[in-house]
Amino acid sequence: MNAPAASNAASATTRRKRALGLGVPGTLGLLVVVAWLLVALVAPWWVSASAQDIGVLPVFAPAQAGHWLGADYLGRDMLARVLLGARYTVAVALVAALAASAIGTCLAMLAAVSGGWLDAVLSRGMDTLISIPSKLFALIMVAAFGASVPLLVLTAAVIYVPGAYRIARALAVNVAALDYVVVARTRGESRWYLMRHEVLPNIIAPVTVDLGLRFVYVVLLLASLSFLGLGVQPPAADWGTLVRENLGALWEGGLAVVAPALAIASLTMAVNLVVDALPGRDARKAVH
Amino acid sequence: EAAVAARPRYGGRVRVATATASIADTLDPAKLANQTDYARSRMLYSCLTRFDARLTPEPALAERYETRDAKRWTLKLRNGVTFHDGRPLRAQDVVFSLMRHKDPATASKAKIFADQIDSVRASAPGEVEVLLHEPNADLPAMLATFWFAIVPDGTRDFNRGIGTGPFKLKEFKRGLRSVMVRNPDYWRDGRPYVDEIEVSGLGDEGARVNALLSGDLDLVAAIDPRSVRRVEGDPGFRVFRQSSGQYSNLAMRQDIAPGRNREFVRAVQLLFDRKRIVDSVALGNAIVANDQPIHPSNRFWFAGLPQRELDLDKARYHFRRSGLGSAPIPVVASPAASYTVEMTLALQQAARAIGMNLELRRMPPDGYWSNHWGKSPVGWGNVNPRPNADAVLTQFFKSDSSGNDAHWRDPKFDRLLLTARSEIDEAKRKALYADMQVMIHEQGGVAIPLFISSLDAHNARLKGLSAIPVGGLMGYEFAEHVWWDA
Amino acid sequence: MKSVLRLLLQRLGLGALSLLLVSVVVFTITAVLPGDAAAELLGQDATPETLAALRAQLGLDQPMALRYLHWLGGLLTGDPGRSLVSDAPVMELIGNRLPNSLLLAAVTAAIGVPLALLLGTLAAVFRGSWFDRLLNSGAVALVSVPEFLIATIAVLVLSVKLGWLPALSYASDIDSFSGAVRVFVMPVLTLCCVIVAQMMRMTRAALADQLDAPYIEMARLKGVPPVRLVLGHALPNAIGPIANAIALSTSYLLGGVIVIETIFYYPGVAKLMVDGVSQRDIPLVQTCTMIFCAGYLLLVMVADMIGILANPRLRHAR
Amino acid sequence: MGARIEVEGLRIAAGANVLVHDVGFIVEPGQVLALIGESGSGKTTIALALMGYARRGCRIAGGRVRIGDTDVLALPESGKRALRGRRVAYIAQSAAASFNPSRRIIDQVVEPALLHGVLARDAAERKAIELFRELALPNPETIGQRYPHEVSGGQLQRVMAAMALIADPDVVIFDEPTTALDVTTQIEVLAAFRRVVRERGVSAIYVSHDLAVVAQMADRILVLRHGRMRECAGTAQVLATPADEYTRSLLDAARIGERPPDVPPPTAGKALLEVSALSAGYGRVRDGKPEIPVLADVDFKLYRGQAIGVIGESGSGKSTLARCIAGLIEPASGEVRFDGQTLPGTLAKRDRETLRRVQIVFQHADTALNPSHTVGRILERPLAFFHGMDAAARRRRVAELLDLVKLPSALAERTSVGLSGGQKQRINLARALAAQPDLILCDEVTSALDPVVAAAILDLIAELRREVNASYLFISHDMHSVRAVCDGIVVMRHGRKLAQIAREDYARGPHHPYYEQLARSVPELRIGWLDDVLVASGRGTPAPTGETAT
Ligand SMILES: Nc1ncnc2c1ncn2[C@@H]1O[C@H](COP(=O)(O)OP(=O)(O)OP(=O)(O)O)[C@@H](O)[C@H]1O
Ligand SMILES: Nc1ncnc2c1ncn2[C@@H]1O[C@H](COP(=O)(O)OP(=O)(O)OP(=O)(O)O)[C@@H](O)[C@H]1O
Ligand SMILES: [Mg+2]
Ligand SMILES: [Mg+2]
Repeated sequence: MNAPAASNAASATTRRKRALGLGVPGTLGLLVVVAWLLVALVAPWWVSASAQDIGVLPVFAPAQAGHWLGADYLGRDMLARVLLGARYTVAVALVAALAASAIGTCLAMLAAVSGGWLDAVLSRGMDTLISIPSKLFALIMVAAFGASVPLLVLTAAVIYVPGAYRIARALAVNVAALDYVVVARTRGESRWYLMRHEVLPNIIAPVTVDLGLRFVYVVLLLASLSFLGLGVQPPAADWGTLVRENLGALWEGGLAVVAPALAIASLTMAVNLVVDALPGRDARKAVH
Repeated sequence: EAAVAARPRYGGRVRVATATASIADTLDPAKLANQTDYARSRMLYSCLTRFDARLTPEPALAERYETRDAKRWTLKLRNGVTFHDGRPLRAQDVVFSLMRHKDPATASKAKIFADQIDSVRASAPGEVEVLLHEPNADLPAMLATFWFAIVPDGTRDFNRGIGTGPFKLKEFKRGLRSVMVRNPDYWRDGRPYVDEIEVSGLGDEGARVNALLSGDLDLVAAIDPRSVRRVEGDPGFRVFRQSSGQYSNLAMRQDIAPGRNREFVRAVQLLFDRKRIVDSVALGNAIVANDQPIHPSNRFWFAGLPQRELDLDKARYHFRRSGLGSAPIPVVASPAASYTVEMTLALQQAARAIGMNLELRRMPPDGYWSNHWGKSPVGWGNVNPRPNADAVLTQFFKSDSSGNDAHWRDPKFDRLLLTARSEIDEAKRKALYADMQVMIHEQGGVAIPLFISSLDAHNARLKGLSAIPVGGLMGYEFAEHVWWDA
Repeated sequence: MKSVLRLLLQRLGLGALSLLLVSVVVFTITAVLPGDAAAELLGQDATPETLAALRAQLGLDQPMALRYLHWLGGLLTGDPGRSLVSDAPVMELIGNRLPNSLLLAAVTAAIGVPLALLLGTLAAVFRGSWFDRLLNSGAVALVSVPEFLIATIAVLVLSVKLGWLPALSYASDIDSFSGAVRVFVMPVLTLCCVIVAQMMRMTRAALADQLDAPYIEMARLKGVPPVRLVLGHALPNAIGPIANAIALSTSYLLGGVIVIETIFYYPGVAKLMVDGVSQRDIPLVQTCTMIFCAGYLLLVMVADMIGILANPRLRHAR
Repeated sequence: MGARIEVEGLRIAAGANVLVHDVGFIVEPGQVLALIGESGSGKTTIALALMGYARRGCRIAGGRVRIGDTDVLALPESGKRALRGRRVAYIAQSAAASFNPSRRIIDQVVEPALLHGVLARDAAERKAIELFRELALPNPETIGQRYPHEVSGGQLQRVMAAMALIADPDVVIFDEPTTALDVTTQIEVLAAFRRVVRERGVSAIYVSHDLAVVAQMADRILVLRHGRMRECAGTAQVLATPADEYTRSLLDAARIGERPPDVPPPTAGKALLEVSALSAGYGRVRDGKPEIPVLADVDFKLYRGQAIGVIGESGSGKSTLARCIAGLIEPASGEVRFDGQTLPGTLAKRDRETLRRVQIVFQHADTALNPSHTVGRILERPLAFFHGMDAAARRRRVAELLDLVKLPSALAERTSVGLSGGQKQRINLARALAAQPDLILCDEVTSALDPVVAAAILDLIAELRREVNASYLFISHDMHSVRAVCDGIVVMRHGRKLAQIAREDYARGPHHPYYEQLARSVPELRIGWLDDVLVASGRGTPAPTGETAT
């Protein structure tokens, strides 16, 4: 076999791998995420408004025909609650986590690539932001703008930007000092190019891992934010809130608390499986 | 059995958890703000009078009290009472303790009541004379409330908790816990029974119940109805239930839309499925109320008022007449006011059936009272049990009261209130209070769906608890009544 | 070394600036939030007259800037003033609880950080294996359970059902070693569940990235055994992001443990501050925030320094 | 003592392609086998296989490797670890990529000795310093305290050699160990290597493109092409009577000697590049002086279409000079003028056109390539950036560029990670060419190339000068290539320009003594040359024990 033919074959296999994408665990994760997204999308049309009427079942009723997840602390159908809750958890948390990671990572790369005063200003700004107690921040957001879902997304995102920034910056400064970035600089490339094409591909693996975790945090944060009156208004409830408000079911068999907790776990694990399996992961290697 | 139970045993230590604790915890009677404060004040201080199980005032530090016109009162102080620091109780202490509430600088929570007082003076050794601006037959009841606890004359630093109460302060950590030890010189013979009481403020209901069940606590306040089955499922523990005058009310402001519209108010009142709410929200730990604030156990309760029930047809009729369309009407509720979020959900559900579009706005518990209560056009409030009809009516329905969250102004009501207050004839008073209850029921702009029972849980061996319905934990007075069974 | 010292001083200066910035922001937020300490104190019983009197008493009638400067001046001289809602000095309120918070954070960090590093390192070394998968999904599963649920389950099982541990972790019970162990087990367990995942996953990711580098290949060709390969060679190059993840997680242990403090009745500062926010007790909130912020800045500064020390190119760069 | 190396039917594959086909050879203790052959032919791959190691994506598909009595491929991981660094030591081709960037040099050098329990820490450090001295490193006592990025390419390469030799291995694999060394230093280093082989009876594999060096070092030569053995015989035989046609072409290419000057020297006029009184260095600048001064008072001129060679001692500041001109290091004093304009000291102040017109090819080929980009993407970027080409045009041009540097166009789809040393080097050059610059700063662009490919690259350079009037600053250690392509030579030492020699004077002389010394030190393609040089310099014949180089 001569060399060119050989490398052709090699690239063909990498292409095939890329098309397949994620491997078994990743695909599984993707399926779960897509399934929940679908639920989030169709649930409001599918589940009737009266499905969550209170007092329909005994409080914390066990699973039964027609009410497969039993009842919650007000005797509402738990299945309907979980399905309707998907919308807030999946959409809000996903968007907020993505936004937090995207903004944090972009700013981090900007800081790493620019260095100097911009780095200092951004870093100190982020330190300030992260030091504001999140409760205080949430309260001022409600007070200033009232409660709405977009605001909820914004708040959750802003709360997690500094964390994402810190991690990404720590990764990016190491890469930004490498020779191949210097080469791009000698070409006079814009900062955007340096960030997007030279730095990002070489930090993306840890950054996405961070994204996966940040998603988990946002899901959990939503519960406490909605307790503070931000965003989702009852009867609508995100999964974290479902867990919180049904905590009393824990000793009675606990379906009402276990079901939303499992829903959260299934989604977050699925997201992390996808994140771990993102293509190109093993082909990218940082070289010093 | 009753004979055995009636003979309390001495000794032991009781660990109690109340539901609130914050750095605002205070021992200053003028500032008491929450259950934990109340409970502590009942241990450390005594008032001139006290409540019995039916909220009738009876003598305490004041041995006797008399009046002819309900305006000028003479109170004879009990002899031989000493403060925790050994000083004897004198008339001057009473003058100081009552008059300080009138000074705005004290920022007393009881100022609105204290303002009825014109002057207090030591008329003779061991005797004080209270002169009111207007007659008030309920003065003894007022003096039994927490804020009018008696402290030594001139006290500035309240952190030592010097009073004449059944317990002395041993440790006080704001927001965490306090420890009290038995006061051997307590003026009530033979009391208290236990040697030491430790009060903690534990905000998390689940944590309170768990700590009780694991044996780390002996008595916990304010448990959730959903925990009742759990506590009662264990033979070692009991639930202590008191039906009291606590209620949450939906205030529909009378001065602005949509509450200005009588038809709307009536429609809303007819939309409450009260029995169902009692069952599914309070799990039976409440009684149905009738859109007026007087609890059935009160001697002035008007039994003749027909009970308002869920009536969708009538509600639809009134809602149509109100002319309000399907535009969303925000209803402000908060975890700060018990059951209000849940009750709004129930209301919302019923409203849907008549095409009324209620939109729940859940607000954060903190800042609720100052930011939302009484400010939103339609919003919930919550009223703790008051010792007498006059108190609750004055504070929450009188035209000029800042607690009048429905902003309902009716000069006739105000007149009735004053007349009733000064009326000494019990029957006449009763009639006056009945009129007022009808007025509120018909025009008050509030919906009061239910009276909430207080639920405390305790170790089965802890005895001596019985109802004093001004609040949970025996009107917060449990400390001098409880004792350990063998 | 000199340049490192200069960097350090520079960072300390900037840190002080950040603190100042944070204090202004927090003050402004707390001050413009609807409701003030007087209104919160009086609650339902407020009348305009008592409100005004209380405001005057608390100094809330003074202009905002003046109050801020007053507080700042006090802070600089070591006295952040008195709490508005309780008449105790802020220092006393905090002083009672800060040691507890620090102790809990220290114990948790002492257990959680090494555990996370160990697990993350193992996962990186055996990456792609079943062990790695198990560890990863385990960590994610654990972290996705809300901490109040973990805490409650722990109490239900360990205290209520088995009776092994006290349900409440009141810190003054720590008089003996065994007593301390009993008090700390559940809070530390719960907190570890919360913080280990982030550190572990970041450790794994950062290490895995490095383990593909050519210098690791060379180290292998020197016969470096796996453990040393990871600890001695890959770790120094991955330590920047890992240290940052650790700093973020540990800083959470100071101010973010409100759930733990409420459920286990642990007397720390997190609850103090949350109460302060609810009560609009500006001096208290401010001072707590300053403490958390200083702690956070210290941690991230250490993390950054570690990053810089570990990467010689950054030391002289720019 | 040395160990016998026995390789049989070695096959190494990457996925479906076979990189090395049935290679077999034997090296007796004390013998040196040279691996020569085309760049990318599998030399490094074989060398690694001797330690039972295959790079990621590759696997040893068959065959046997024995070192002494040990069957290397059959060893468990722990056995391989015990072998590596202790019995078999490896000097990697890319020193830059092989050092841990975050650890001090000394720690990395003594590590094999400590790891295998050969020496205690301080003994190991003493030995390391000894080796540094032997390998002619400057400041042997303190250089170990630096970090890898703080030393020059050639210095790092020697440090790597010290690291390999520290544990007294039985077998040493030299993978291009002197490519970054100037010829005088190379002599010291080769002498040191030779001593190790002769005195300790070490068996060695010596991978190199420099046939003249191979002639000095090797007992036998194995010629590789496309992963197959073309020929394996004694050195004398291969050099004198090569059996294989490819071997002959290699030898022919290596004997370019004096290439005829293919470009008429450009006429004088306005200089394209004018460096005057340039001083620069590393670290903070204080009072116009950097903390670590490197360059002092360098000046020279370069006219359009000209190529100026820069030669000089390893560590003398050649790369620093190039970096200064490229705008990566701000000069402490002095001036760089380009096309009549003063070049600003930092990149940020230079305009895009200037940046395009001056391109630098980094000495360390592998760290200069982004590991997550494909070769195609790397080469397309300057095309899009400077010339705004559309995708199709770019793809066509990339194929042309790869062809120019003698690489198969299929490489465009691979990332730089799996490429051989020489392949990476050529991609760096191709990237610079893509910008169509007026001036290319070539920092060792042929050091990793076999003579045939190197000749092709030199032809390419000449052609571009002819056709587009490109100019070059040509930094190299290879005197032959410098003399072949350059119109003038700048000789540097200790950061100063010692002399500048014009093309017409190459043959004339005598020049600066250091230049003469360099010229004398260029290895000749004959066996025994090194011995002669050593004897001439009074360092005697091989084998006297206990002697150290000075
Ligand atoms: N992981 C891989 N996948 C595919 N091909 C690879 C991989 N690693 C190396 N190769 C190819 O194997 C061939 C041999 O590489 P090797 O590094 O052994 O060459 P070399 O003879 O040392 O060349 P040079 O003299 O340029 O260093 C090259 O063509 C290279 O592209
Ligand atoms: N970042 C740095 N910090 C400090 N000193 C450095 C740094 N880079 C290089 N040096 C030192 O500067 C001197 C010149 O280095 P330079 O890389 O220019 O040498 P060179 O002539 O290119 O050598 P070689 O031929 O070995 O590549 C060397 O002594 C080197 O040790
Ligand atoms: Mg090679
Ligand atoms: Mg160099």
